[in-house]
Amino acid sequence: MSENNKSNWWIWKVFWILLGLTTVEVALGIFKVNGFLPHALVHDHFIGLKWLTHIFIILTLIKAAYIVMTFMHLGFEKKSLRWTILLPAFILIPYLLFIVLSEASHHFLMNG
Amino acid sequence: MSDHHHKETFITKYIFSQDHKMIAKQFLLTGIFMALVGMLMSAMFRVQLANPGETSILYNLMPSNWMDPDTGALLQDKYLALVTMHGTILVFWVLTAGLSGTFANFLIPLQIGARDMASGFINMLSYWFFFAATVVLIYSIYVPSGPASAGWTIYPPLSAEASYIEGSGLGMTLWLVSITLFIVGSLLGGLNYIVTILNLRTKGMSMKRLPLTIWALFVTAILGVLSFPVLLSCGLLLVFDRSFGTSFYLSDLIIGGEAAHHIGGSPILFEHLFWFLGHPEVYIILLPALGMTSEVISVNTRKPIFGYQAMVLSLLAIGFLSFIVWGHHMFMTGMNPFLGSVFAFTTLLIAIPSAIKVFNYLTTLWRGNIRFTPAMLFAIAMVSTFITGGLTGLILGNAPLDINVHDTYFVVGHFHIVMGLSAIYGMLAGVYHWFPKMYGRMMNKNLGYLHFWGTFICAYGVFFPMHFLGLAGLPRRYYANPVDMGQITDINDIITFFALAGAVIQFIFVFNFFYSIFRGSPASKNPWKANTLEWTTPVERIHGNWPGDLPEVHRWAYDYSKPGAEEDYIPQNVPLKEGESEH
Amino acid sequence: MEELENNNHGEAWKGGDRPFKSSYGKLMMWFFLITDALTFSAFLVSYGFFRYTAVEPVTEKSLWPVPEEVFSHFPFLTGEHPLLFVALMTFILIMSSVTMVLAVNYGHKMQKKKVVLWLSLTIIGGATFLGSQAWEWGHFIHGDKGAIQLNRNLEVVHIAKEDVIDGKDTMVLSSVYELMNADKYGHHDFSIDTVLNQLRERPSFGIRLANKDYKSNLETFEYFETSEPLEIILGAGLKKNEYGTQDFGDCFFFITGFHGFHVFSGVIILIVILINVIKGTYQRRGHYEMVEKVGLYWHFVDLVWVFVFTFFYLV
Amino acid sequence: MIYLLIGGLLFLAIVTFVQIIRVSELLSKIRNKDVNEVTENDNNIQGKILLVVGFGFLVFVIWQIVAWKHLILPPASSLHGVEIDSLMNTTMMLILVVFFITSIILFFFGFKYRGIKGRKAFFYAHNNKLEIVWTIVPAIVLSGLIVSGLKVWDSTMNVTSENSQIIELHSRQFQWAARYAGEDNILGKHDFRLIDRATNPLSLDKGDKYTIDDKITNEVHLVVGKPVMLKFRSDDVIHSAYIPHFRVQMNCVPGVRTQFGFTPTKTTQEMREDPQIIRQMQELNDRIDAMSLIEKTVFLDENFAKTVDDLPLKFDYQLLCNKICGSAHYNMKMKFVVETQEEFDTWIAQQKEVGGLVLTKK
Repeated sequence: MSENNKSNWWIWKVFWILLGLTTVEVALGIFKVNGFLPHALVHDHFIGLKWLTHIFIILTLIKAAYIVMTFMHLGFEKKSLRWTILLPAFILIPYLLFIVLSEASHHFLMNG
Repeated sequence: MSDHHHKETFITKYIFSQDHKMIAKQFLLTGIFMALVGMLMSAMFRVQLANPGETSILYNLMPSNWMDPDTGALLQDKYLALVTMHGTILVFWVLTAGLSGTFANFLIPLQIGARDMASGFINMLSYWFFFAATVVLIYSIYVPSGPASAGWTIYPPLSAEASYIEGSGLGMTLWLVSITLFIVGSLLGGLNYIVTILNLRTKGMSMKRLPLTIWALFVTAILGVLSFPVLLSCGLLLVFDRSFGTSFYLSDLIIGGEAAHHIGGSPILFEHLFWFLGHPEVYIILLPALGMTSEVISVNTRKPIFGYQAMVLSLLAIGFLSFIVWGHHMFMTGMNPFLGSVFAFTTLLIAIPSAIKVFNYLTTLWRGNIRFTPAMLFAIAMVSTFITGGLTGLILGNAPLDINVHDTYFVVGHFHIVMGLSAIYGMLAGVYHWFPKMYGRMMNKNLGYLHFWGTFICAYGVFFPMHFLGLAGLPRRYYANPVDMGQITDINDIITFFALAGAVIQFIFVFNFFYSIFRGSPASKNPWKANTLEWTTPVERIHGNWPGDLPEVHRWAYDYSKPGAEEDYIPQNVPLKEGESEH
Repeated sequence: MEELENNNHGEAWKGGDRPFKSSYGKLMMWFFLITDALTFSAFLVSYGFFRYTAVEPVTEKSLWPVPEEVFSHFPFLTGEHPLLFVALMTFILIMSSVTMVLAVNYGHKMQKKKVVLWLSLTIIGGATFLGSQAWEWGHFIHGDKGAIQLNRNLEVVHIAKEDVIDGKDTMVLSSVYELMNADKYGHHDFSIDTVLNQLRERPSFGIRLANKDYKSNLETFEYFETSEPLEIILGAGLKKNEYGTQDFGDCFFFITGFHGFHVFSGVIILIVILINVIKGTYQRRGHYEMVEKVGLYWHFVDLVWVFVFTFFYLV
Repeated sequence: MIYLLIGGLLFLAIVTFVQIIRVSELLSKIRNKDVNEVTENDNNIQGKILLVVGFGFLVFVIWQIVAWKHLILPPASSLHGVEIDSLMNTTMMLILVVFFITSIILFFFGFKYRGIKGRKAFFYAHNNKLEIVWTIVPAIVLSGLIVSGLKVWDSTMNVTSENSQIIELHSRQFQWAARYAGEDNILGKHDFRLIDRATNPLSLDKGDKYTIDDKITNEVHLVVGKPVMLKFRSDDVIHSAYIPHFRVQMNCVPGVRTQFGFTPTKTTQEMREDPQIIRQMQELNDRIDAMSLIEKTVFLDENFAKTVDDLPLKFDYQLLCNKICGSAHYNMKMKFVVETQEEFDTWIAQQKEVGGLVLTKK
């Protein structure tokens, strides 16, 4: 049993990391509502998004990376497999997002 | 383990078969059937365009409520239904499923040296999803309000609201159901193709020795797997808009004189999601044809394909670029002009790998010893249409030039030549070339020649003049020509004449095909003297492909007329001689 | 067929190289997950599109509802607890992902009993998540603030009231129920006229526009001059919702619904696998790869939730 | 009955066909040869046919260009259209040159290297220099096209509405309407919820002060040489405003505003004197002349809302719908007239202002 626990320690480590990140996110969200956060973080924009949004996105990507790399074992697979899986997602999804959001901003301009 | 002759019943052998060869034939037969349906539809609307408002014996093939009860002429919205169904059937059913479904299934295990697909069961499921989709689509033609009529691109709001056009009622719902089944089927198929090519290659069959057909089918499968899911999302959102009153794509609509509740959606979003699939789809259609053409040209010129590596790289480049150019279908939708520039730039880049492919084909022909089988003729015709149609793409892909030819007959001419004809020629070349392997018999050669020359002449007669219609400013999907363009009537008559002649000539092929299945002269094991592995299998087609051990691969697939060899071909499973270099 | 498939793994495998050193089943699952990722990303991208276009033209203020106000309830607790419940749901899903990893891990070690234990816990986690989602949907559909729909561009405005915070007179968000002195858990059907009359009689109440600007009672009726009130919306449906723009409700139902559908099918598949594990199918087969494959799917569902959580609830 | 006859004939034809093929296959079996094997003779014949048909196709292409050149659109009648035309002509020349060279090579190689028994093909697998050349040359040519294309695109699409006359084109199944912005040159607001087909078909905002002087018309008159900004709107499905002679096209999307700005350069009268237009109209009028009087009357009435007195027909700019929009898609069009400032002033003065027409404040 103790041996098993030892070999599972990384799972629990990742669990605590994910939990910690989520807690930070939720805390930031609650602080935002209650107005505890610095004004600049909530109201100032950077490349079309608020600074706080950027923080949320970065935290989310870290969480996603932990899930994919450790829970889904992708970090332990061959390098070629890892990139085969990740590259399409890394290229296509941001590209689609970029196109559609540029289009959205144009809509907004035209309708204004 | 060499014995793969299970007791097979009729049902497990011919209907719910898990043998990739049988599934391929099922795809092929369904594809040919749908091709005939699509072709008859085009014959009908060509007749309408030549004699607008008059009746024709052809219309009797359709339900009687498609015709005006007094004059017997085709009704206007049913003309649009014909156009829509023709597009849907040809793009998805014939050129996606019929072409890559057939040849991916048939060739992948045979050419890489595998006993079957990675999962025969999933492969079987993929066909039966496709079959169900076919049934639903055909059924939708016969519902009283008619099938989907909003064009094969089903842009909302026209496709969302039955009061805008009759076909957007039940017919459109069935279309969406059908396409969903179709997507599930092709995803299952695509996943299978990819893992089979990755994991099941026989010993020695490295990626660098893969025949170009397999490379093309591999890239095709990847394109399908990455782009079809977005069409699924796109379609699901449309289903919700149509049936549950959401506003993903709809806004500011007036229905029956009253303001509707929709607000906030945008048809432009639909167009982006749709063309995210739609453009890769063009290459899903074209790439297998390019791959098979490479194979057929190499075999019949008795020469290695010129620039194997460049051919593979250009396939990959086309595959990648196809994902980032979709906006060129949308230059005139009022999209952000900045994005127009982005898409014009990426679109024209595609011309580079395409040019490489054309020049490599031409160099392959140079100093060859060409054997004109019907397959070879179709392959040459494919190169010809790829040139003719591809070049006009330089006009359509360049945003400012698109302003005046967008949605005109110029586009119709362009895409019918570059993706319609090229892909059909590739498919026919494939059928003529691999028929002996599929059925153990030869197709009749002289009928093949007859079919080829008829098709080649008529097809150019149909689609080349369309460019002039477009340059004269005639929009596509018009029920009749605008009368103040009376001068173009002659061109339209010529097109219709060639279209009908071409349609009749296709029956030579159908006849030849079915006749040869049962009565054709028996084929030898390797009738074309080709190198690839499928020609090392016995003429009797067994489940498991090779009796005994799988062949081992020692060389690439293109050792034709290699200096120092006795024969002008060396199959892939022949070991290298001492001191022989690999290429 | 079984025989052929086994041949591809076993004896007849002639050493063609497997570039990814991974079985075909696992690869297939991975590629399937890519397709599913693209399906979801198409939804989330559309969601981004709606959110980006829901902006007031001149002032550039967002017309999108504030998620912290919408998702602010916790079962059996009164008052506002923004994000707490969805945080709990996230916790449940992450927890079930952990139990899944453990099940896979013990599968590698061929410890059947442990696999059964952790798989069962995963199923319980998944089912709990589904239950929570059902509660949340119920709450979302019922709503708790109510709103007035206006004619112009179908703008949705909320009731606000005057309040004193830190000694300053400001306006805060209120609800139709508070204005009407009604119980927010009951079923109501306010007509637009009664609400407007009540609003006239209680001058401390005003409205908050979709762009989050407050209007005092006087300003409110000025605003209604140009933009006529149409009806009272209580709760949410696909055609309209009390939170704001129509697409907010549509996206919520569609995206969380589609995710919930994935969780649901995941739970079903897990149950099937659990039965097989108990029957000893995989023990006999000599490997628990099936558990691993389903595990991949389950983690993917968790992964999607991480993004839905961020973009729908936090941002 | 007729179907039975056709069916019977078809059946007979197939049976005959099958028998002929059977006989030819049996004959070759007797001669101990496979009829379906491709012989040297076949190669020879097919290679020659390829050359003839291939070059025949090229001749057909040239014939089409010569015979149908006058049918295509005359040179553009707008400022930006001239730029588009010149880029179009350059691209077209380039395309035709490449098309002829590669097609000739293709058909000629097919013919030249038709198979001969015993000849061995030239083993030629790759040549990196050659491949690099035909990667780089197209890349250079294309970058030229892209750069000039983007330049024209930018100048065409990024037109601001300053100094332009603003006209709204309103589309619904299956008709167009135009709204002139009036003297203030600002369009009044609209909201689709204000629709009332009888009194307010364009769902205009009655309260907006800019609305009152707007003018709704069913044809569009433009002043030659004066920039115009078209703003598009749709009530139901996506339509597309296509005015080929101006090289103008833009979709009308419900819920989204789109626009296209341009400057017309030739009046309708000038176009009617253009030799190419005269020839096109001549052909059209010849066609009408060939009809009987009754046919003529019906034809003119249905298609142009005109009578025999209006013959011969004269050229007019047309706005066509270019996005599939329903059953009468092909009939959805509107007349454009380009004229001098004086002519325009007289015309616009005759049009009624919206304020006096339908809009009475509620």
